[in-house]
Amino acid sequence: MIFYPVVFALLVTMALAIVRAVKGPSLYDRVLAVNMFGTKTVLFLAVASYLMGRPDFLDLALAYALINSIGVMAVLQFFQSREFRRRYEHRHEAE
Amino acid sequence: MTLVFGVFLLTLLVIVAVAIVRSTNLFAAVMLSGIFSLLMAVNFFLLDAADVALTEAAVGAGVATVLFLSALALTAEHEQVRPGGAALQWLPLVVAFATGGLLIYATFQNPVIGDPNAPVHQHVAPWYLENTPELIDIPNVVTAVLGSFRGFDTLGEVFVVFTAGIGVLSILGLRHTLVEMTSAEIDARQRSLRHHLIPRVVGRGMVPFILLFALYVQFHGEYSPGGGFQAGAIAAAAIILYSLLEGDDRGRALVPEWLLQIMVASGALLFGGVGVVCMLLGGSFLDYSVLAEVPSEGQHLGLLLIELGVGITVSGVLLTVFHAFARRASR
Amino acid sequence: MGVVELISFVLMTAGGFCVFVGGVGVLRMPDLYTRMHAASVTDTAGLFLVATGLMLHAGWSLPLFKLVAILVFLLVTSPTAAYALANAAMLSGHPPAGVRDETVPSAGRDGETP
Amino acid sequence: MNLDAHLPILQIIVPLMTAPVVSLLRVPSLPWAAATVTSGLAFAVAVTLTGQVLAGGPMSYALGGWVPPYGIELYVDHFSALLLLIITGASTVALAFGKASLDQEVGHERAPMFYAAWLLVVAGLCGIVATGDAFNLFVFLEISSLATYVLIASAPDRRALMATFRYLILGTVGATFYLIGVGLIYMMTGTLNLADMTDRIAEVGELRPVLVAAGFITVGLALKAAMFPLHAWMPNAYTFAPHAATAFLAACSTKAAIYVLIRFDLTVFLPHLSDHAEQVSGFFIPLAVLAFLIGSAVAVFERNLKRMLGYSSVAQIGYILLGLALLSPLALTGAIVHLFNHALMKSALFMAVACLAFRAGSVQLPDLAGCGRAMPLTMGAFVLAGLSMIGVPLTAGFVSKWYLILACLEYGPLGYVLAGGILVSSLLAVAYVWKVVEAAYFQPRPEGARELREAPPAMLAVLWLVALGNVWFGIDTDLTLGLAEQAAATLLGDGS
Amino acid sequence: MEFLALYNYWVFAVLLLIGLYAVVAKVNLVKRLIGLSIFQGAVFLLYISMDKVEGGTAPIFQTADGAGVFSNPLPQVLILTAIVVGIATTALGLAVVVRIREEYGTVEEDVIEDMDADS
Repeated sequence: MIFYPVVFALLVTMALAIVRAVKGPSLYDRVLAVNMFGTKTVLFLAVASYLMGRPDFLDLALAYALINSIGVMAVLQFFQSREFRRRYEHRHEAE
Repeated sequence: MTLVFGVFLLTLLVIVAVAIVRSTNLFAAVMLSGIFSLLMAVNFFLLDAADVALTEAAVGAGVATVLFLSALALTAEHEQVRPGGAALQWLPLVVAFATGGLLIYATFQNPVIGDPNAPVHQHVAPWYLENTPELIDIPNVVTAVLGSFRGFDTLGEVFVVFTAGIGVLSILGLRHTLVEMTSAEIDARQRSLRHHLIPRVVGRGMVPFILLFALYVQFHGEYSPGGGFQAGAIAAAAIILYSLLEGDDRGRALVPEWLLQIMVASGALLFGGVGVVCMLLGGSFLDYSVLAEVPSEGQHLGLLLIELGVGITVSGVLLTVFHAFARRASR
Repeated sequence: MGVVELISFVLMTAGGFCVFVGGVGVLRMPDLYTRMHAASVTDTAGLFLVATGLMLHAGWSLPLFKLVAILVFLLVTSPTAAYALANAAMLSGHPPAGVRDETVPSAGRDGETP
Repeated sequence: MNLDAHLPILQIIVPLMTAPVVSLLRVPSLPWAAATVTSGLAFAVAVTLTGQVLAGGPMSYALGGWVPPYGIELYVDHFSALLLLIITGASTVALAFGKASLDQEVGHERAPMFYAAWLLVVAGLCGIVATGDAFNLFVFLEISSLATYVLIASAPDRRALMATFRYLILGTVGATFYLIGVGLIYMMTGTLNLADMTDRIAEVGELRPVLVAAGFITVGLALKAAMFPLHAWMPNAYTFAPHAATAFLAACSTKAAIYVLIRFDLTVFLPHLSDHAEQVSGFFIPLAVLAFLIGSAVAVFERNLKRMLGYSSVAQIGYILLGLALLSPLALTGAIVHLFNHALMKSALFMAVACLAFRAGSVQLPDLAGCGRAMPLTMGAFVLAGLSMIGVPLTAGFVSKWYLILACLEYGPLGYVLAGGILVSSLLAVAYVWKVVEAAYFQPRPEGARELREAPPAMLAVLWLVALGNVWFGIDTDLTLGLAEQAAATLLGDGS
Repeated sequence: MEFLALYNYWVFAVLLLIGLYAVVAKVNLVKRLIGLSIFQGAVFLLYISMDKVEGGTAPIFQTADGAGVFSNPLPQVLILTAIVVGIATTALGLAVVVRIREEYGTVEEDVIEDMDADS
């Protein structure tokens, strides 16, 4: 089967990404790991739909490819609003 | 061989779940939940549940992460660590282990996974597979069962979503605690990610494609994985992306709140209305066969309309919920 | 196995290798920015190779267009996400390893709150 | 179209479909009016449906025209008809009663959402009772639960939020346990239709997944029904919900879960699972006794009037469970009648409390001292309903307790102990009702307390209607006992 | 392979255990909701595991007459509904948590209990 090497590589990489997500240490490392895990999922779904003989299920991979970016943007927004909150709280403490 | 992949991914799932529970940083827990959801979806896919995997994609990767992050931004990012608090608590542990142990005890008499002779595959399910081509005449049996054979469940599902929508609106939407901020701060919050030029340009370019894909999922759901719920979630995700990039105010200008409220109510009403029309035409509730001369065409029409209703309500509710949280943040 | 299949196999295996290298890089590199570098460079290459391999396998059919779409979207969004993340990390005062910056408060360097 | 045949589905979709419309109404008072009218309409449907069931036996309705077990079936028999009467009736009286009280607590801004959620609770509970499909039941369970959370969270007190959260967590755990149980049964039988499940479970009744499933379904529903010792969420949820909503929820939200518990245990599990009868008795009898003793005892020491009544509900649920656990027609009849009577007395009691809170602005006993003279009609209704709860002859409460005690005495030596337990618990009920009476009539109004006036006539009229209902159904028991006896016979398999 | 044939169900039980522990033992309200979603996810796995038929494929016909071996569509339909119910519950729960934080200034349950006991 021509797909096995790539599938194995993807699965191992997913595991590695999980290790990074669990270890951290910073929040950004975790976000990086999640994002990377997301792209690996897209690839895995694409390959798996051929592996399982149903290439019409590439829709799923496409859906993930489109939606994956939203998570990162939400994280960015979260960091930003946290920054504002911190400044705001800081200003209050100063008063 | 897919079985081995499945076992590997399921093991990862357990590891991630343990990591989520152990982490005291809630942001990390939410990120890991995102991974949990992706793993779950891959497992669903390997177990032949393409529709469910698509739903998990739209919900888990798109909407749930955004909701949890908005809530975290409004609450706290860390669990408070108490002296001795990190230790396992015995009573909950015993309860949990008793429950899990009981289930594992039960599994040894479960039918083996994939066994075609298991009772699940004998009684009702084969009837759906045999009769869908003739009665409903669409390739996606999941959509047929979801929309027609068990359409009443789906009606209930739409109303669950509707309840959550009005619930969040009632709990968060109306009473506000005012936080004093300088106008610069309010301005900065409103601007959102507008000053991040690259993400903004790329993200804005993505929005129409995501919407287009949502339409495809909505109207192609009878032939491929998808349907109203997935489409609604994906469409909502597109608007959420736009709101994240351009600021919540512009997002709300794009789809104003009065429109959202009408969407929330009208989708549910459309679904129920189709059922009532079926009754008026002499069938029983949700019996789409009476909608056209040929029963299977009636089924097609009915499915199209109810899926539309589902899609409208779901996207309306998800956006309402998102705005309710986001507006809290910008006050 | 035909020639096209063979090429497809080689491309996908090479893609798998790239992806794997990226994974190892993310795990082994010393700090956030090098990890990010490892991830995004190999990701893009791996993605390109795997997708091309699949396209060859797919031949001239509808899935081909879906694969192209997947490839294009990921090629656009993945570096954007990496850029945005690096930008956010840098702006919030998360220093690269080995760079001494006295303006960054030391409390922010360790642990979960950069 | 023939409306009569469509009655089971109308029962659900009338409130369900009105809810989205109500959520859009922005004119003050209009949401309330629409909800009340709809609820009244649902009650009318329930009455007609009960008439049909009494005349023509159980009704079945195939949704989408698909024959069960392939499609979803609605199934209404005597037992479910009684429950439908309770649910729609309690909702209608609580709505008709509660306008002023709810305006005060919920406000006009939230009113459209609040009343839409109220209708969704009604529709969800009716769906639970009317459906004949195990998974469809879960969907309606979730509709009613989510809508109930919205109702409770609408109260002005911040503690309502914590009560909502606890209820949300425990309610979801309960519903998920139920879902696990249904999944395991589905795995072994391949069907979700309750009647079909009953037939097919016989073959696999010895297997572990089914036995474990029975356990999960029972625990999950017990959690939803606030059965002792899983009642932790309930007193606070009742205490902090808007007063009129409490009158509605206390009357019927736990009842639906008990209904499902009885239905599953008696019709699906009991005939086919080995040792199930012993398990039910051995498991439920001690819990039921503990429930009514501890529930009543805690109520005696409670100073918050609503929480006192909440603990009293824990005790009353104990009585109902005892009726289930004894597994005799007499006991089951008692339990089912008590479902109805308890709804009657609790909704009267909580409405009286709502009147007191409306004027006094508090439900703490010390704040209510001396209110008996200022609000004689309200307190009169409270005392009447309280007597019914104690079980004084000529009130509704007496009928069901009488049946339960008869069934206990029939049960054998242990039965005397159980009957004694019921009497002790009733004496405790005398104690806590007396505590309220004493505070209201024999204590002076504290210095500087708010001036009290009698509640508005609209509230009093409905309150007295229900309070007199307690007397009516204590004397004329044809309807309640008739339905209950039929239901008990069908459930225990003697009627068919 | 005999060992692996029930692996999905064991994972289901273990996930359920982990989720239930988080729901019952944690005092942080957001964490409890996360635990709740793991708990519900476990149930999804139970249902989806039982739909698999060896050698079958997803129940979407590739030919007009529906020939071929297909997995069971019914659990998938049920779980589609259950996922929706899950996200609805989570959204409502998060809304309540946000309001709790605004009223009490914290989302730790024991702290809130102390504050309620004082008032």
